[in-house]
Amino acid sequence: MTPRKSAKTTAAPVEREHGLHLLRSMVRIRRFEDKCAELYTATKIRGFLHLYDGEEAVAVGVLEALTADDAVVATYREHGHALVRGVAAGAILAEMYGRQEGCSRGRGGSMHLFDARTRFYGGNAIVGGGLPLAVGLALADTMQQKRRVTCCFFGDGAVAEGEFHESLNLAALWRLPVLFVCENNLYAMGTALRYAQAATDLAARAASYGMAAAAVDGMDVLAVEAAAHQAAAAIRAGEGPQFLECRTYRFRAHSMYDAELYRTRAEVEQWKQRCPIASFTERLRGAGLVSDGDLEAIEAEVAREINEAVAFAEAGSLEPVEDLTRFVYSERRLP
Amino acid sequence: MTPRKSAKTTAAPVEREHGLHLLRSMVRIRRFEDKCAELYTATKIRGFLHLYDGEEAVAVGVLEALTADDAVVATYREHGHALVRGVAAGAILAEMYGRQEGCSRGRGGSMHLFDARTRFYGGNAIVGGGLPLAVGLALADTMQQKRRVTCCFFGDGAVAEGEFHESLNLAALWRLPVLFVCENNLYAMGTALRYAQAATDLAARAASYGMAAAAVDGMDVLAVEAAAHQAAAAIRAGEGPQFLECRTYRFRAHSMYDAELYRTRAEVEQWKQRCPIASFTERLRGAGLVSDGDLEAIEAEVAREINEAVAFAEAGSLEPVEDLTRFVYSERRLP
Amino acid sequence: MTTTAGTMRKLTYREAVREAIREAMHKDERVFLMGEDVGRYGGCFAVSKGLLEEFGPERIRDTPLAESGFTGAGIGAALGGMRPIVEIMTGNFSLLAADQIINTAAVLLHMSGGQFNVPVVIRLATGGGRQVAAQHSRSLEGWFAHIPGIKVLAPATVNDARGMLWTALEDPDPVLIFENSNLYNMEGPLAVEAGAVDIDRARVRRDGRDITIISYGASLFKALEAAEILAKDGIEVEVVDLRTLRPLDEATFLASVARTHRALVVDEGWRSGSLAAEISARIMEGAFYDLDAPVARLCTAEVPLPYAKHLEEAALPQVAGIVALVKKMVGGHG
Amino acid sequence: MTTTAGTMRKLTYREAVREAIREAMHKDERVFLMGEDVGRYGGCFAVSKGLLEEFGPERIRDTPLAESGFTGAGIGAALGGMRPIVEIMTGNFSLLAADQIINTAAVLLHMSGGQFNVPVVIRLATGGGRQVAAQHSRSLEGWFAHIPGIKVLAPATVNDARGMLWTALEDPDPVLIFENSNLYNMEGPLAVEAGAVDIDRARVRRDGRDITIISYGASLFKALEAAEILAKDGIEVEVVDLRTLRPLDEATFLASVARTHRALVVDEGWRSGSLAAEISARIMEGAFYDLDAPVARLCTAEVPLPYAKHLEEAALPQVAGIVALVKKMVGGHG
Ligand SMILES: Cc1ncc(C[n+]2csc(CCOP(=O)(O)OP(=O)(O)O)c2C)c(N)n1
Ligand SMILES: Cc1ncc(C[n+]2csc(CCOP(=O)(O)OP(=O)(O)O)c2C)c(N)n1
Ligand SMILES: [Mg+2]
Ligand SMILES: [Mg+2]
Repeated sequence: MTPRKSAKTTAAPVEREHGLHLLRSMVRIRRFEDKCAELYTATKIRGFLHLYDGEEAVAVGVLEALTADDAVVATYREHGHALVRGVAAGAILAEMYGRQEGCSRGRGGSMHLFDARTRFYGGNAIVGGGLPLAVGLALADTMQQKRRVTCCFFGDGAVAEGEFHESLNLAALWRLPVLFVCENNLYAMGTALRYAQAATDLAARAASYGMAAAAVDGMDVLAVEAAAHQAAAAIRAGEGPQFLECRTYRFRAHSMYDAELYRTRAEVEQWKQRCPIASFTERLRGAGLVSDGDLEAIEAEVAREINEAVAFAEAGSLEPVEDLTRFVYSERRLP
Repeated sequence: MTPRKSAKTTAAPVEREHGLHLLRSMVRIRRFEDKCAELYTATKIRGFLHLYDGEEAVAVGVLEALTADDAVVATYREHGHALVRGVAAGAILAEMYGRQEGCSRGRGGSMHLFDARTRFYGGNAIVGGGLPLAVGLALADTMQQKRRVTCCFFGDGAVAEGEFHESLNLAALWRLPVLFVCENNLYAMGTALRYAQAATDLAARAASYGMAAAAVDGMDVLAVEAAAHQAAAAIRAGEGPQFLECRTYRFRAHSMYDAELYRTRAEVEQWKQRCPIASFTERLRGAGLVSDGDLEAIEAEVAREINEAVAFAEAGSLEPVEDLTRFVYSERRLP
Repeated sequence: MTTTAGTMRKLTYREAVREAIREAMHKDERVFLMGEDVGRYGGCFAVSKGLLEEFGPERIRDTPLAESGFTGAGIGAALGGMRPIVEIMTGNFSLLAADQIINTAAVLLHMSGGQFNVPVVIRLATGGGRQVAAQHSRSLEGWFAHIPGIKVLAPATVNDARGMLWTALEDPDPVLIFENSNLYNMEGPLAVEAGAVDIDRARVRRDGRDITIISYGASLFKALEAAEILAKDGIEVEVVDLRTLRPLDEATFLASVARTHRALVVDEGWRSGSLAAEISARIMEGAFYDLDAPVARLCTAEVPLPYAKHLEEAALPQVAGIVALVKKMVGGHG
Repeated sequence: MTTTAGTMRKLTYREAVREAIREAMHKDERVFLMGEDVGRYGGCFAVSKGLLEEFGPERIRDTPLAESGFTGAGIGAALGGMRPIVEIMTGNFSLLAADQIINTAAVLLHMSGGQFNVPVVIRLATGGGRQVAAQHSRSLEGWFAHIPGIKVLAPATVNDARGMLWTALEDPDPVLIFENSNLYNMEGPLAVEAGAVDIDRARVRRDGRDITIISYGASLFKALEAAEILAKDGIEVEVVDLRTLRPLDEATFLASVARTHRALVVDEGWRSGSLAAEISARIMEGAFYDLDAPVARLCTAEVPLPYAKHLEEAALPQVAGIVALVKKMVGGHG
């Protein structure tokens, strides 16, 4: 099986409402991440913090293809995914504040956002660790004859892990409804893909397991969305797992500790020229679909959402210390 | 990179001496394994015992391509490899008797044959566990500018393990001198390859890592030998790791506990028609290269070797119980 | 399986586990068994023999050799509403799945602030004594018992082999069940009406007044055998079967030690960092002033298990060693 | 790094480890460093920063994310005549390499009847307290100390961070070095002439007569701080730094307990099955009749470490908790 090569960039115009929706989603992520960086510097957020700037088109485009019934498994760089999936910004921020109003009660922090309502299964900080989990969720769906998709995000770095291999084989062997989304931002911390993989065409590698695989421009939200829709449709049609490599770039450091010794400023600047938000804005503008007023409205709306989220987090409360050992084991029996 | 497909069966005649040598090697393995089975029934050998009947052409053909300086990493089904590599039959059998004259002092048993003199690094009973080790041995050679080959044997079952994936990628990425030999006997215990792998062309899978890979008829000792020579030559020429899939079959049960519920007698019988020893004998005979006298001489020689091995094992002694906790840590400092 | 008088019947530990699986699969369609060679091969210890024919390959699911992958898939399937029984052939291979067990199963409930519990059951064969050498002979149950978020069971009797599995399946959290492979052929009585059993409490398997032996799994029977022998010398040994290694039911063994004033822990783990150390420490903390002598441990010698029979036997706790140690302990400060 | 008077200079724990690596690489061309982001990134805790420039990418070798693969490759390279230092970013990720460490490195010498030793050094960051939550905060050093065939070191001081690595590299067997990540920024004195140190013995870091606190790694400094505070109340605490967790030097702490008659073990592992349990059990066995009171343990609460600062602090052993516990122990039965 050869990979479906770069699903071609849709030149066709997008509906205005949908265009605004996609743009708004990406802006929400960007502004949210900016706020997190600021709050980290202000020591309101602690621990590890991994931001998603530059990669917004991936989460936004892919999650468009899911329904409320589907499941999402993400990594430690998952604020954007949680936001777009429908977890309240306030609950996410409160989590990073360590408040019990946080989406994981303050026990998880930035890397471990969870939300049962939206079937958001974390927030996994073990590289590659989410993949077997996604396989299992999809297995459960198959065995229960539920036609749902489990969407699993992971980085280029995860591809080297044994768990990647075992998971892709299992999913392909059992034809499970998993949408594997590789966020290939060219680096795993400071290790460039060429130092990590003998064969750097990740979609081709995935195809070797006998599953349909495509690579797409991860800086183009419409291209990502189209490819994700196609893949999700194939899964729902019973064609088994699908693999989507989204070629993207992270604009910020790996985490707040990273001195970025491994790449040049020039390289980062070059990629910033391809900012998914700026380029999509231009495209919408070029097609006469958005006005400056629209953009201002989006920014204002997002700013309000984020301000409210900050207020929510600030107003949050701490879980009583007496409850320390809760949630190690369940407090009730199961049905 | 696409796999070099089935290196074609050599129809060219083999030199008489070499033909006899290959035949003798295969017969040594077959008779040795038969003796082990007998001794197991007689409860002289205990624990797990995995025999190699039917697969002799693989070990014999591949090991022809190695020099004394090269290294071998094998599995728990490794009597044949050890024998052909030059570990004394007596030392192997004494090992299974649990005698201190055994090649691992009786501490390893059938699954853990080791021999420093022939650079035989085990005898690993964790499926896939030997692959990272082989990568490391080859890395050491590369860093020390030693032009040696590390030859790593493993089964079709190991291909599903994460360690397979991590090892192949590392070897390809660092262009290490590893000869990966997959003994594809179609089953991992009772699990047929098609129930274990979504994509059952293992050489093709290996090629996806960016290394040269070939599949060869593992029942044809000359074909295996030719392919191994070619692969070893490529490694010595600095072309990086090579992968050889040897398509073979095991005539006996997986181990002495196996009720063989998962395959039919008919299937086994069919494969026995392709016995590597019988077919090679016929070929030599057809080319007028061996006589009945030669065959009798080989059998007599092998019988003598095995009888002596049994006598050696029987005469072996037990390590004193007081030494129980030796070899947990080294007894001397290093140079 | 042979039926004996009244409402008891005799069956092997292996049959008990198989019955427990069968029964669970009949009762609850969410239950399925997954692991290497559980189906077509009939199970590496023949535990699941016949189940493929009864339930089909969807629910008796052979997996590739991919311990992390299929264990993680079991965890995910549990999250997704199923009740998987994952079989890892032996505890030794669980080292390949340690990431999924410890980094995922054990922490999801906590990291999600209580939202996602993981009702997976993982069965593993354990123990030495079969001459299968270092890589196949470890007893890692005590080691896994260090990890918060999982429960660790070690059924010793046929009744527990049958009953604990069902209770484990009803547990909302990940449960590891270590089955000592030396027990599979052991026959024992089971009530025809036998049902689920608790997994919260240790049990006194024999009453005695002179010393308490605390053990579990296959070692339990060595302790009981030693107690028989010692009884002939007038030494009355109380034997406690831990049953559940995490969380530990310390109340039961502390109460026993308070009665006998002496304790010996017999544990197939290596001595340093063994579960036996934890038991000793708990007695130190909870029954120090009851003790007439220091708590002793009889564990596996600190060596990877050798293949040679005489060395392996010397490495593992044995009845004779228990007898000798108890005599010394009771005689020394009687 | 700043030079102070005489033959002492001050440097951080991080610098000490870096110097130890540099020195080893200069002394012995068989030594190399391998792990995720040790090179181009500069090391995830900046330990190896600058070494790539000095030694090049062959010897400061960035690896893909493949813990089992590259740890196994380190083991193989050691077999092949090299002296690899494998860096696993944190102990948590060693769960992905547990198979290679335990099923291979720990048993090869034994299974081969003494033929093949494995001189690999594996460095791992460990410890909680940095609000990085459950999957990044474990202290697994005590847990690994259960495994025969490996040695486990836990350097606490700058001097040990420098000296133990070199000794570990000279050791013929696999050595795991757990570096508590909270220590990397700690400054401490080092003799200009400082060389290798032993890895066989525990050390008394403070003399005292009333009670012995046994600890290691970052907790050692909490113990020492508590001892300072307690001294003001006239309680003289002896503090023992274990340094090497496997094999344990019990002679040193037993001798101390024989003098003080009381002991507290402070250990960042979870309590059940902790190294602290082993220490308690050893004291039970080796100094029972010296004890005036039961040995106590202060460990991490049995919960995956929470992100929220106040909960994480409550979960970990702290100075105030040590002080309170010692006061109770010494006061209670003085
Ligand atoms: C198993 C494991 N090894 C190492 C790490 C440390 N680590 C965290 S993120 C990361 C890089 C991952 O890169 P990639 O998968 O490409 O994701 P990205 O951060 O680029 O989104 C590493 C090495 C980890 N969290 N888990
Ligand atoms: C990691 C691991 N999982 C499971 C086993 C149990 N086991 C031993 S051999 C074997 C089958 C291996 O099949 P394959 O790799 O094809 O080798 P073959 O026996 O056919 O030569 C299994 C499952 C093991 N030894 N190691
Ligand atoms: Mg990346
Ligand atoms: Mg096979």
